[in-house]
Amino acid sequence: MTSSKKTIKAARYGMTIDIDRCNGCGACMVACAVENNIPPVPQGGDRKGLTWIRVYKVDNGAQGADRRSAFVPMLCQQCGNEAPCAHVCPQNAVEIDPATGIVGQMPERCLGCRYCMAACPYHARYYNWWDPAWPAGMERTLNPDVAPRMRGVVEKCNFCHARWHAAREQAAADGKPDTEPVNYVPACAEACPTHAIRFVDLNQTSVEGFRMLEKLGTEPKIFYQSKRDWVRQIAEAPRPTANGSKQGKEASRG
Amino acid sequence: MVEKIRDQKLIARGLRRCSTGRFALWIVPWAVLLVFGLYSAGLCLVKGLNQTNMDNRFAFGLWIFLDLAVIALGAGAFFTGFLVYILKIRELRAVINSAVVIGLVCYSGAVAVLMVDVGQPLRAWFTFWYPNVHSMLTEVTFCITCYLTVLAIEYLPIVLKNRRLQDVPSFLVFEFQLHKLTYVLAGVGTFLSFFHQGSLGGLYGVLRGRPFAFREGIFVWPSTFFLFIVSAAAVGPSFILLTTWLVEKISRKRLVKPEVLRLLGRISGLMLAFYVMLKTVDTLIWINRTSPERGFTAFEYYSWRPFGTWILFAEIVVFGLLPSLIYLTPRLRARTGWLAAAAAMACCGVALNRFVMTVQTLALPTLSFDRFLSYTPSWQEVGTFLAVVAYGVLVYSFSFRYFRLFPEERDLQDAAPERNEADLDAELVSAGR
Amino acid sequence: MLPWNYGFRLDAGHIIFLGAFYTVLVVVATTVISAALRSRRSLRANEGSKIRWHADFEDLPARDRVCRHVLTGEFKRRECPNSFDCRLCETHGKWIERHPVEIGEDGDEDLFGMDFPLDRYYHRGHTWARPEKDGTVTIGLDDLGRRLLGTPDSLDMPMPGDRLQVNGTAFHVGKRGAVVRVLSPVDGEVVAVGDEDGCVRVKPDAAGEKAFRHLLRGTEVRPWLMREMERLQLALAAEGQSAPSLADGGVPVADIAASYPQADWDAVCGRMFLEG
Amino acid sequence: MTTTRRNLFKLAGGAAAGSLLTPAPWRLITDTALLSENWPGVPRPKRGEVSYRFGNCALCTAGCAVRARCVAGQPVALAGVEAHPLSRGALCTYGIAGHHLPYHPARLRQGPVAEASAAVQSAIRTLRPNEHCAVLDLRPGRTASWTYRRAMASVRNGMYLASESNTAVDLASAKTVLSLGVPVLDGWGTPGNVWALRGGFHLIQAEPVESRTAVMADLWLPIRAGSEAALLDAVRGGSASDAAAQTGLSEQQIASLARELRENGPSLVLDRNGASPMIARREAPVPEEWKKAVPATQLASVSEESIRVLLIDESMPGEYLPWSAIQPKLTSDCVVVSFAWSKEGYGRQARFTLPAAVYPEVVDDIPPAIDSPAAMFRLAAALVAPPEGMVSPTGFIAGLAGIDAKNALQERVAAIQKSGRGSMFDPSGAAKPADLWKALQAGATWIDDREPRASVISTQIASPLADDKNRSSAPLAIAFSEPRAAALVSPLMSKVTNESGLRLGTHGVAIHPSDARGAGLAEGSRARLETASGFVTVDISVDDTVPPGVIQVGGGPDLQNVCGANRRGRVVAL
Repeated sequence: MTSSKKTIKAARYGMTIDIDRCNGCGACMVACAVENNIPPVPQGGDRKGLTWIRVYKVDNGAQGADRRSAFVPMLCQQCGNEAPCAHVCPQNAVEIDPATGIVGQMPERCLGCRYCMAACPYHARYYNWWDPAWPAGMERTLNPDVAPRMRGVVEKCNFCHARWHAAREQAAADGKPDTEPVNYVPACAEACPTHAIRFVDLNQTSVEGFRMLEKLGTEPKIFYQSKRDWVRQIAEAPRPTANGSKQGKEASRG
Repeated sequence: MVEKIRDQKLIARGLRRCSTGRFALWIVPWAVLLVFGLYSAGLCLVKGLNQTNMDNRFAFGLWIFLDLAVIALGAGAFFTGFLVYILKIRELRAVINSAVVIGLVCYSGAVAVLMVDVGQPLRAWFTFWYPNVHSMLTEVTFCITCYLTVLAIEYLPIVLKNRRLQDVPSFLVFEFQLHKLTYVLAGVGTFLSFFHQGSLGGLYGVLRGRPFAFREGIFVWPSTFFLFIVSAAAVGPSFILLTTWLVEKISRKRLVKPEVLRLLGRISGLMLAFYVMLKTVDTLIWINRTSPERGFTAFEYYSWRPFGTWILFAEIVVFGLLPSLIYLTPRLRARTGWLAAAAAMACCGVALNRFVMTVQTLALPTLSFDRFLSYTPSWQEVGTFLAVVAYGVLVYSFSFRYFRLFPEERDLQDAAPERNEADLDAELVSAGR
Repeated sequence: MLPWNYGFRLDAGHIIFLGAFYTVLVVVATTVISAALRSRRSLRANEGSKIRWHADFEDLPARDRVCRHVLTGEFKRRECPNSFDCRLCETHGKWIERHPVEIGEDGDEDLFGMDFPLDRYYHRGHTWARPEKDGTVTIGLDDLGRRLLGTPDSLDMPMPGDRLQVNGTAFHVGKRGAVVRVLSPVDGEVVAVGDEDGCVRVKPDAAGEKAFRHLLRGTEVRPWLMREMERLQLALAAEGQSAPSLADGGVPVADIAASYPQADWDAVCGRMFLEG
Repeated sequence: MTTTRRNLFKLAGGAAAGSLLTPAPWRLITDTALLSENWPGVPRPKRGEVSYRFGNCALCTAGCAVRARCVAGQPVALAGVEAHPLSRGALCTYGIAGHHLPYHPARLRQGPVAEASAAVQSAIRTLRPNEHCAVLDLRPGRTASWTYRRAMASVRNGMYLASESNTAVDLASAKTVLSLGVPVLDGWGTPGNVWALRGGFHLIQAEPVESRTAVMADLWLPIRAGSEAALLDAVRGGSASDAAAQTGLSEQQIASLARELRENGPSLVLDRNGASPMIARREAPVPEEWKKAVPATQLASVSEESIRVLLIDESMPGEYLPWSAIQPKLTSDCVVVSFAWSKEGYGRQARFTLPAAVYPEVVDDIPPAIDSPAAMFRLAAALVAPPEGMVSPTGFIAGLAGIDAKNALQERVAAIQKSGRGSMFDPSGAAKPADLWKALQAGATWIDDREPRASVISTQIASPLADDKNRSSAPLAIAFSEPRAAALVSPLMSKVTNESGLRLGTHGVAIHPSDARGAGLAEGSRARLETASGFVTVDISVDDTVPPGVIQVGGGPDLQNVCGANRRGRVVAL
């Protein structure tokens, strides 16, 4: 596999997410869980949950009738410039694949120190607080291409890396140059009924849009798009609010 | 039944210790606490960290705070060792043994808690196996494990000096030879401590994604690296001072000459003053440059209750400047009470600083639509925390009872208040003529 | 961590980091190992008792480590650098060349009601050594020592043929739960045991004044003994006992232990026999 | 030399030390890392050869085309079918995880079949003349529905209860759509179709809560809960001032709304119970001999205490009729049998609840969705085998009447083929397959030709609901947040309900912080939701996007059951 990696011309996979097309249905979250064998967590609500992509409901901060909301899918932003998480992992459990630019997480290497979670400004990393457990019989519906993670390790979005492998093998089987896994698309992008999430190779196509917390200099590869000014502003640093009441909303809804 | 057990033979000759029964009475509550703590730690190990109240946002909680604080307090071991063996400040020999025990307790406790804190303790050795040398945590892990070994070796002579063990010639000899080489260990310990105290600070200073903690660096290390070293070195002596004072109060004995405490105080005070200066400069740079550059204005951090600017004030002025002033004012330093108070404040200060670095950093939201979170540890976490405290008290109590932690103790207990050494000599000399 | 591990890169970072790490390991290991080797060596060279004395001497309170010339008032303050082995001490050598100790005429000397004959040398650990005509040396407990221990509960004497070292353990005496090791005043080989009670005949390695230079004699004895009485008082006082003070001319009774039943005799004897 | 023990020790020690210099032991340690990879307790997914099977999602009438990725025959992932003319590759949140339903822990696995049939038969035998044996069909318009009607025709006093199913909405031709709290963009019609047409119409969402549809609508009118009727009157020419007073909108807003509906036509008004205008939709052809079946009866028109036997088919989820509306129609000794997935829904009220096979275990046809003007015929393929002891509702009911309905589907398909009407969509690409039945089983869809001019029926909408007559004094106005009632949802739905709070779960309700405080409730606490037609235990989530005085309820059958007929309710802390 490493050998074939050398033959592949480097891609920089990324996404554009059109917030104006996202109706917050959550199909991406479920599709992701199905694809990546993410178990339902028994308790702990949204703070001990496992969902590699999470749709936040955000609003313009106004009250009453002027309040307008939007849905923002947050997944690993696949930082392009020395990802904070990869930089801090004590045992190289986070590795950036030069062939794809994907920030990969190796659960079988992970110690569960959660330093990477503290380092991630996007809160896109999730910890297995519980033993992975599915209702009886439901293990049969697990995706054989992805190994379920054990308790006590960190996991996160890896652009459905298994699909990347599958697509490349497919391409090879079809006699296409395996340098282009043509039909490679992560589950969330595939599932999005409104096509708000689009998966792109940033080396092939130029995209515009804004990125979350750009000033941190992490160079995310997820580009968000919106025509609404206030939506574009959410990418900036926090809007200070002395009482958490406004934020209290996201407390309950995403 | 307690009377049956006579441990007097184990107690160093000429040291007066309370009866076995009373000692047992002192030990039992701590032992109970320890057992409870071990139970809760066991729960976390067996059932997993879902037992804690940590979550994806509060990936670190009480335990990391405990580790950082405890290791900062334990810094007394390396710093005193450095002063005694490298700078040859002989007065401090009076507390070096005690310092070593404290250090051992702190570090072993911290490592134990870390083992509970990680999700896969059995993979702890991966850090050594596939080290990512750019990670501060790797540095911490390596240094702390090494230094713990060093401390254990430094502790060995103290144990071997126990009266019964000394009867075994090989122990006696080994202790003698090892003691002669302690200065090497002290040197190594200083080197290691320098790095892991620093990298503990670096741990948060490098978090580019967390502008509240992020600091610009010198070479590969952020400024917190150096701040932590200085603060640890400043508080180490204070903690030794505090513990010594406490032990004197609890055991109702004079263990060291007041001069020693004053010396500790002065050293701590100087370091503390230096630290406060550095910290102030660092904070100003952070507020005016580092943080804004990354799109965050500093006052936002303090707009979240309860973390107002008061916390900054408390950290730097109340628990930093104030104790150092007390230390450095001779008139106050002369009073043991003031010394102890200052020491306590200094310790609180470093604890508060570690708290801010860990908990507040994680509580503050980075995404604009994210929210400020609060976190209260579960009883299992608290239990584990208490286990470390109990463990420390127990180890120290036993060491104090059976080993000679304070070499001056016997002299002091002889020099009965009414007749002090000087006029005794005079009398003898005259008698000699 | 090791070249054949996954993800091992030989870049500057690794070299510096792991280099430092391994250096530390090596240093620590070497320290411990060398300590072990050294102790092995000194055990082989049975320096055990010597080291024990050194350790004990280190543990003595500063006041008990003073030079013999401080006792006599010749020096104001001096701590003995040679752990009471004046044979190694130039200062002592020079000093006694200039003013040699005058030895009083033979015969018993009564000091504070205790019997300290002048025909012998006294060790600060309350033993004496008396050169015999046949070149052997008899060593035994001095009077204060005897009174401290009274009639011992246990007594383990060396066997003929055993070697004794200066400041090494000569024999052990047990009294009221306290087992005290009595320091030997001379180097030599035991030839006979107990022809006088509690005494040992030793064939010394060296003869002549130099061999006994480390021992007290003549006029040195009184001030030393005075100091010893003081220390005894202190020790007893530390035990919360009112001791026979020199002021009221009190004389130590034959069996001091018997007259202080409450005192922690272990501590007292330990102190008096210079045991750490 | 002699081998002493010492020498042996030396040898061993030397060997150990020496081996440390070889890679062997270190490699060994490295490999032991693999141990922790397959940690005990972590399930290992079964491998197998991968195949793709096509079918249609039966979770709602949208019946989106599904491509199932199967490993060794077991579906492990569902995806849409891009080329499908109506569903266009879209699958909703519920549909994507549909293949988990058979393994839901709350699923019914056995039931008192014998007792049930005995009881039913005896009841039928002793039917009094004014009493009925009724079938309540939650998803009318299926072949199974025809089977029920046929069966009821041959049972004494047989009756078939169902809501109107042969009406549709012509979204394609609409320019302006006024939706009165209808989740137009969140599962109301066929998601793919609605999104495809979305560019074509101007969507005005009048709804108290900023729902997912409101977020995406061109205009959101935050009206007061329960004032839909007033708004509608106003735009139909009623007085704008009253409407303004009731809805809380300004008169200008109402005026401009009315103008837009008038001028930017054709306009369409949607409401939870219907739409206007609606068009009649031909049904897919059925065999002639079926035609002598009983017609569908509306529950409202049934006289009180006249139903002696009630057989409820909730094996395919649909709109739950509130039990409070059903109960008065039942005789005191009524035998109620429910065919269901779980104890949810009518299971609580029925005397017998019999376990029915769940999607995707049965082959069943899916009636066309409300947004499809043309009839459709497609099958939900059986991707996995149902467990033992499942009862087929059609089998049971046909058995009562002594008619044979095993091959009803084939007969229907034959009739369709005979009619020669319609066109085919075949995911495998064949334009006009020879064997329609095979093609349909393989996931094909038969689409009827549009009638040249479909008759327009204007259904009366925004009708006052049951308890509005006796204005309930309950403090909270009910607003639905989830599109439809699913008795079972995939366990993975916890991602959107518990683990992110994006949607409300089957027992989730959301209220404004002030109301929560008033009722002494906090985020995540359990409470009792009470309406005129009963109560249900719910999980509270506190959300200040819900206006004060409104309770937003999730989509579980229990909630539908309790809230369906009511506009007001109250929450009581448990």
